[in-house]
Amino acid sequence: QDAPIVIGYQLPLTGNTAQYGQDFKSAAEIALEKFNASGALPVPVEIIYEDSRSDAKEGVTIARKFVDNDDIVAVLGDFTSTVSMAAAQVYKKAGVVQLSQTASHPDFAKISEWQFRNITTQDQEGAVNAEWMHEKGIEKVAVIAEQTDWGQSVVKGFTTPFKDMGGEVVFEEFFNRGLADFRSIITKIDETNPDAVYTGFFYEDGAQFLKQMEQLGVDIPVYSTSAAYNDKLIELSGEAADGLFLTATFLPTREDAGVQEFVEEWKSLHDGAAPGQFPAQAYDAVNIMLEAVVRAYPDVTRESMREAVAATTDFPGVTGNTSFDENGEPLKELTKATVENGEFVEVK
Amino acid sequence: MTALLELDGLTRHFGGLTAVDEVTTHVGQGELVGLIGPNGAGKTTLFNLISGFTRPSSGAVRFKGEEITGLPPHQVAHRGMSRTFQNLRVFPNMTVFDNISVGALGALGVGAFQSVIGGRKRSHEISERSWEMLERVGLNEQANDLAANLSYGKRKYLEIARALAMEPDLLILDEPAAGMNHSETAELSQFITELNSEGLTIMLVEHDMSLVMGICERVVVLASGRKIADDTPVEVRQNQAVLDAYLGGDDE
Amino acid sequence: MLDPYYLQQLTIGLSLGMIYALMAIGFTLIFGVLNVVNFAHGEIYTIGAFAGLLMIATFGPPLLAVLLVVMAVGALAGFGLERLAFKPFRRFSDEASMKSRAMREATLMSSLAMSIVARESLELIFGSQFQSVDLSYLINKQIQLGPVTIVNGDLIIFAVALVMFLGLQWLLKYSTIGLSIRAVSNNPLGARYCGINTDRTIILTFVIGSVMGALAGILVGLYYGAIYPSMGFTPGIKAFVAMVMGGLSSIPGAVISAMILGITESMATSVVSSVWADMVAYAFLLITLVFFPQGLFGARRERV
Amino acid sequence: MSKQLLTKVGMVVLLFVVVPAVLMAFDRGYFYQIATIAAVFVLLAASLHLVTGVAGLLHLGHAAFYGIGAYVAALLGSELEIGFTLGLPAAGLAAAFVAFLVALPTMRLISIYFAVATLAIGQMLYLIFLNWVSVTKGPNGVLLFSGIDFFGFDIESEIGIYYVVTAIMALSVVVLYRLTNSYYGNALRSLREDDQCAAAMGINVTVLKMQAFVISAFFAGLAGALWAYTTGYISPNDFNFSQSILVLAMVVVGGLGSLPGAVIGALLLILLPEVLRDVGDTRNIFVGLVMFGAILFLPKGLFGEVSALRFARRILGSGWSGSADNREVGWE
Amino acid sequence: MSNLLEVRNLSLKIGVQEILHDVSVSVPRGGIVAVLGANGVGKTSLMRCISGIYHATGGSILVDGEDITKLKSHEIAERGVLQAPEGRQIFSNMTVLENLVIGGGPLGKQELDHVLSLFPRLEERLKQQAGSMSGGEQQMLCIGRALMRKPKVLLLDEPSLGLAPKLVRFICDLVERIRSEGYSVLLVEQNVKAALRIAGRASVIEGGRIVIEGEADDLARDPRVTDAYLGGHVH
Ligand SMILES: Nc1ncnc2c1ncn2[C@@H]1O[C@H](COP(=O)(O)OP(=O)(O)OP(=O)(O)O)[C@@H](O)[C@H]1O
Ligand SMILES: Nc1ncnc2c1ncn2[C@@H]1O[C@H](COP(=O)(O)OP(=O)(O)OP(=O)(O)O)[C@@H](O)[C@H]1O
Ligand SMILES: CC(C)C[C@H](N)C(=O)O
Ligand SMILES: [Mg+2]
Ligand SMILES: [Mg+2]
Repeated sequence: QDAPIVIGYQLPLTGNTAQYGQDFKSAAEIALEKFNASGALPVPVEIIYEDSRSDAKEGVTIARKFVDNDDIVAVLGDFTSTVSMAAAQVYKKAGVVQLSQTASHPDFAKISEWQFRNITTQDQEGAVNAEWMHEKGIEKVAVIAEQTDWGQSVVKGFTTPFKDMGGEVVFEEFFNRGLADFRSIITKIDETNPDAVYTGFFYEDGAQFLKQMEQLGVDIPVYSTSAAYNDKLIELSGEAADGLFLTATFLPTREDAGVQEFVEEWKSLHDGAAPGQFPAQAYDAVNIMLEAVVRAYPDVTRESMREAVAATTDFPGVTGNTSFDENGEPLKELTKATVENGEFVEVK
Repeated sequence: MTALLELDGLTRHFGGLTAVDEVTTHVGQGELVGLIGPNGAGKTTLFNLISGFTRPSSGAVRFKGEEITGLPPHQVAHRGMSRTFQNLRVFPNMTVFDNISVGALGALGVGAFQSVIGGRKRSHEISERSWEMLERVGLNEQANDLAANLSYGKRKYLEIARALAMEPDLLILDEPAAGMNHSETAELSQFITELNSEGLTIMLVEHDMSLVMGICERVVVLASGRKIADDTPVEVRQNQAVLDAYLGGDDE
Repeated sequence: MLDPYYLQQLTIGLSLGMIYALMAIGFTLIFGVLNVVNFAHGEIYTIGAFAGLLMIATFGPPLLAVLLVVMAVGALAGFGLERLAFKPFRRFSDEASMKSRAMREATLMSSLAMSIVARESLELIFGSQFQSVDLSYLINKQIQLGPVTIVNGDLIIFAVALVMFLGLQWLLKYSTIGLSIRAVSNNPLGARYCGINTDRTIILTFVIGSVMGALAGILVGLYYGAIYPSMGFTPGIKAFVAMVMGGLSSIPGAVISAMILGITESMATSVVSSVWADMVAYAFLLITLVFFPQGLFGARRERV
Repeated sequence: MSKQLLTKVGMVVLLFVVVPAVLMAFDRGYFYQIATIAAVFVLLAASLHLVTGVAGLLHLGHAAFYGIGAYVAALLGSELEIGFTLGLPAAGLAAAFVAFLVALPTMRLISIYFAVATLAIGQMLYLIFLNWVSVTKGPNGVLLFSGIDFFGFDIESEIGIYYVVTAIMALSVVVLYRLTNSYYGNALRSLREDDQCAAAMGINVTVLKMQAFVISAFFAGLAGALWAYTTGYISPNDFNFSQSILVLAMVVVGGLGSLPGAVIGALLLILLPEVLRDVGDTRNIFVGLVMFGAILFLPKGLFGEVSALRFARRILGSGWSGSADNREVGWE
Repeated sequence: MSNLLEVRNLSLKIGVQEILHDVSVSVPRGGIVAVLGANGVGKTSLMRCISGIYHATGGSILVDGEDITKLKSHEIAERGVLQAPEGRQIFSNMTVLENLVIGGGPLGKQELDHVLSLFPRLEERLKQQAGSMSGGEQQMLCIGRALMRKPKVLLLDEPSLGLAPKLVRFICDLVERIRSEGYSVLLVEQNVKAALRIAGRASVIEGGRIVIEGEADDLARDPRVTDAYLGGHVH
């Protein structure tokens, strides 16, 4: 029996963002189990998970630890761009391929040839949303996003194409993630009388925002990104979520064998709840990595893994097809969705 | 005799209460002056006014001919005045020696820079002076004990030693003999006279008449914030106003 | 006549301030007694919210019953916290220790340690995400008051805060227990000489303060529909700031400061970007301290 | 005297010979990384020790000054290509300068009022790191591609970085040690004990507090620069309130008022989570418990000024049987 | 059972330091007993043991025949043993009135009037913050507070400290009056002359041990006492 091929996965398993990391781990386990059972390779693949707590200090330390472990041929993670980027310095120096399922910092993939990500860029999502609103005749938009690197790119990714189409951005602001009370901002947005609000938030902040919109009786259509795509958004905000528009790369309801297989497996592990955008993102990242392992086999080294990951084209994941451009950025297809009667439905 | 300290119409109100009321007096170079008066007469407040802990409502304080009214305590201290407190204030979690060294430091300058590079001469000077004071008050055996573990009386001496380490020109003592028995008080009287005979000007508040009447050259008496007498001990002892307000009947 | 926009922002600020005040009241009570920052108060608040959540999820009783259970849990948590994180440090009563900042900072750290343990445990058990609450329990039903919109939760929180505030004021000013609490806070050694059972007084203070903290937790949790393990962090900081701004041991001071903070935040949001709202609030705090170095209602420093 | 010298030599040998030798033997970048981060936090804790441990001022915003240093070093490096040799002192000075500015209105404050003022200052600086996007790049953080250039030498290797960071840390700690174990330290301690009384001794309380605050910020700034250069990427969250509390915890757990205590505290709180990594998701609970235990059993810290030894002697002396009557001073 | 307070063979160790050895003192009902000694000999420590602030490492303390050695300080206070301690320990940021009310515990108005009639200065200052009072005023407050509970045994640790001569005399009279009302007083005093005048019996402590013990009048004539504490001359 040959020794297993080992991949490192750094992710927040404790701390404030643990819910995301725990979901990633769960998705990765599903993917890995399926892969090892499929017999695609004569040797098993193993993933080592390390908890970074979304803390840069720990992130770099883990990176070193992974780099030191000669068995590890490639790395997945981290969750936040901040930690991913700090760790990236280590992987860059040591020459280990790093694929993050979520790091959305504009410079992340540019750090070196070793960095990849499979999350859509906001240039892509913003453009689709802008187009969508434009088609509906929306002219004045208020834009609001969390104050993170990702939020910054949400705003930029949307406003540039939207203005190019002749739209007007009447309000542009950021908020600190985890802000409990959006009422002041909502009142302020209402004051500018926009036709729609474009938002960059995760589902938790999203639920707060939508609930408080309703509470204040502010009735403006809300558009958002795939980051808000999670059943928990609806669970937390109830009827307030109805009428939310968003783009997504992953719809658990999509009639696709791969998607359904993942969704079923996930539901059986999570009391019947459907997976959101992020776990799907992680599921794909792991599968992309596994596919790369297959491609590189039997010569699985750090170098060959980088080539194999870079060679990913039209990988058919649950979040759509993924290819990497020369910078390690993914190119994806986006679907439009909305919330109707407490459910996400695709907009055709 | 030139006046080292001059108080001119010093007044302090607290709300409706006038704690110190138009007090004018002086302390000459090398003098040993006592300040007495009933409880709440304003003695401590007067000391606080002189040493900068309380701002006067009106009036002026002059020290060595210079007006120091309203200066903050550390600046007053720098000009050569040091004091002790009525309700004992030592640095409880520091050793006896370190307590005293703070006094020396205040006078010689704190010196962040010297403590890192060089500064040997200065630190030598500080430790010399601190040891000298320790020995003077006989605390050298307890030099390394925490001040908090000293008994009340020893802390009194520690406080005095710390004030002396500043090598002041004027020493202000607020009830130095409180909590001491007769023989200890006698010892203290001796110590204070000795200091005074070395040329140190001293002003003290005390309720122990054996001390005040025994060693002071002049006694100022306050009652309800006003100065009611300012004279030699012998005269003050016979002053009817003082007898009524303070001593009451025969004194022991 | 005020622009309805500003009126609405002011209302939001008031409601925000009320929420901070709700938490600050219990916090100030505990601080007042022990002169230590209780870093675990935020966790008491969280525990209260989670206790309520569990009640709702398993039994679905009327809101009042939920609140009563939460108060009981808060009392228990406060008792436990005192025994674990504070009591052990009271075995040192020699003068050096009593005056030593080290001792005070030791309890500051022991409460921090307890708060870490509590938060991490909650995270381990429930996960760090927002918990789903039965939406019918949320106290965010809209109420229109002329040009401004509020929710029923605002009224409930106002009522609870008012009752807590008046109750505590009465307790501290007129009851024997209140006098003992203040006496212990002022001079624990002196209190023992006066025959006050300091141990019991301290426990009682913790219990009362924690009941209030837990109650604040569930109310705010239901107000926002956001219950999660680190929910106590931000309100904890705000309560701390409000307490100090008010002058440490003054409960009216803390309440007024909490209101000021809330209003400053919402007003700032209407002028500058919301990311800077806290900046304005902190700047306001600093300015207050420059002019009132002992807080708005703080006791002056003792005379020398 | 000779014993002191021995300790000194011992420390140097430990830091620059033994630790690297051990690291070399394992040849693990991981250990270097931990050692380097530990060194940064030792410096950070030592700098806070000056203000909180010695001068007794509860400082709840120390991470912000650490952040200023990191930002200055990183921005100088990435934007102006000013390297480590100049960036390091610039980082320290910038932090000190900002500390000086904010100290002007706040140094009059005492006790918890001071603490809350520093909390506000820390939060304000954090908000600036996060939201002043045009200068700090806001949430995007700053990428610093250049390595350490130390007076013309380019230092790339792990061991090289370890040496540079440790050398700077050691030097700074020596300076801080001399500051606190001197008469200057006594002056600071007198502030902690009784500031009014210190004023009566001719000590300018406000200025002294300010000095301590500024000096401490200077070293925190150095630590920040070291952090920026060891990770190559910094972002606002590295300098938030939790980090301030972490550093404070280091100073207190190790023993308030003692520099070795602060050093040990920093090592403990950096190494412990790493050592406990195999425990799994519960590891932070253990960190909390260890912290609690350390405070409970050594209430004046591992190396507290008001010494742990005295405490130990007391326990042993009176036989800590746990019953109330055996405790000489009980609150029961 | 004539001794209201009885301290038997008390010893106290703090760390390695032996502060009290084998100290025995007894206060008869309606008697005044003085404890004398130089600074730092352990007088205050003895008082603290009686009030339950320190826990003795050996020996026992009885009040009215009941062993209180192991009781907590508030239980001791409930048994009528109250102290005006060294350092005063007043509640400095509460008002004078509040200080007295706390001292009164379950007792109320009547005692308050009694105490205020003893110290008119306090009556003038009922609303003043205790910490802002003068040293002597605080001392009055401290004694007044102890009296608020109608103590069976009153422990006074240097009550004359910081008081003007007129008031010292007043305190002496007060102590005698309290005794005449049937209370017992244990008095630590540096003003040896005054103490011996009012006390029935007295003990002298040196280095944590009782070295002389006897009738106050005898002690006042004992050269060991007069030399050491009265500056050699007898009154
Ligand atoms: N900060 C203050 N606020 C209010 N009243 C004050 C303050 N400081 C002093 N007083 C009052 O002023 C009067 C004078 O007090 P001071 O302490 O000067 O008296 P003293 O002569 O030193 O008395 P003693 O001999 O008892 O120490 C007292 O009645 C006191 O209550
Ligand atoms: N908590 C403590 N820790 C260590 N030593 C102590 C403690 N309490 C008292 N001592 C020591 O016990 C001895 C007796 O102190 P105590 O205060 O009882 O003396 P005293 O007779 O009351 O003196 P004074 O007349 O000065 O008040 C002193 O040497 C003191 O240093
Ligand atoms: C989409 C998000 C998961 C991106 C993440 N917020 C980040 O820091 O990059
Ligand atoms: Mg006085
Ligand atoms: Mg005594």
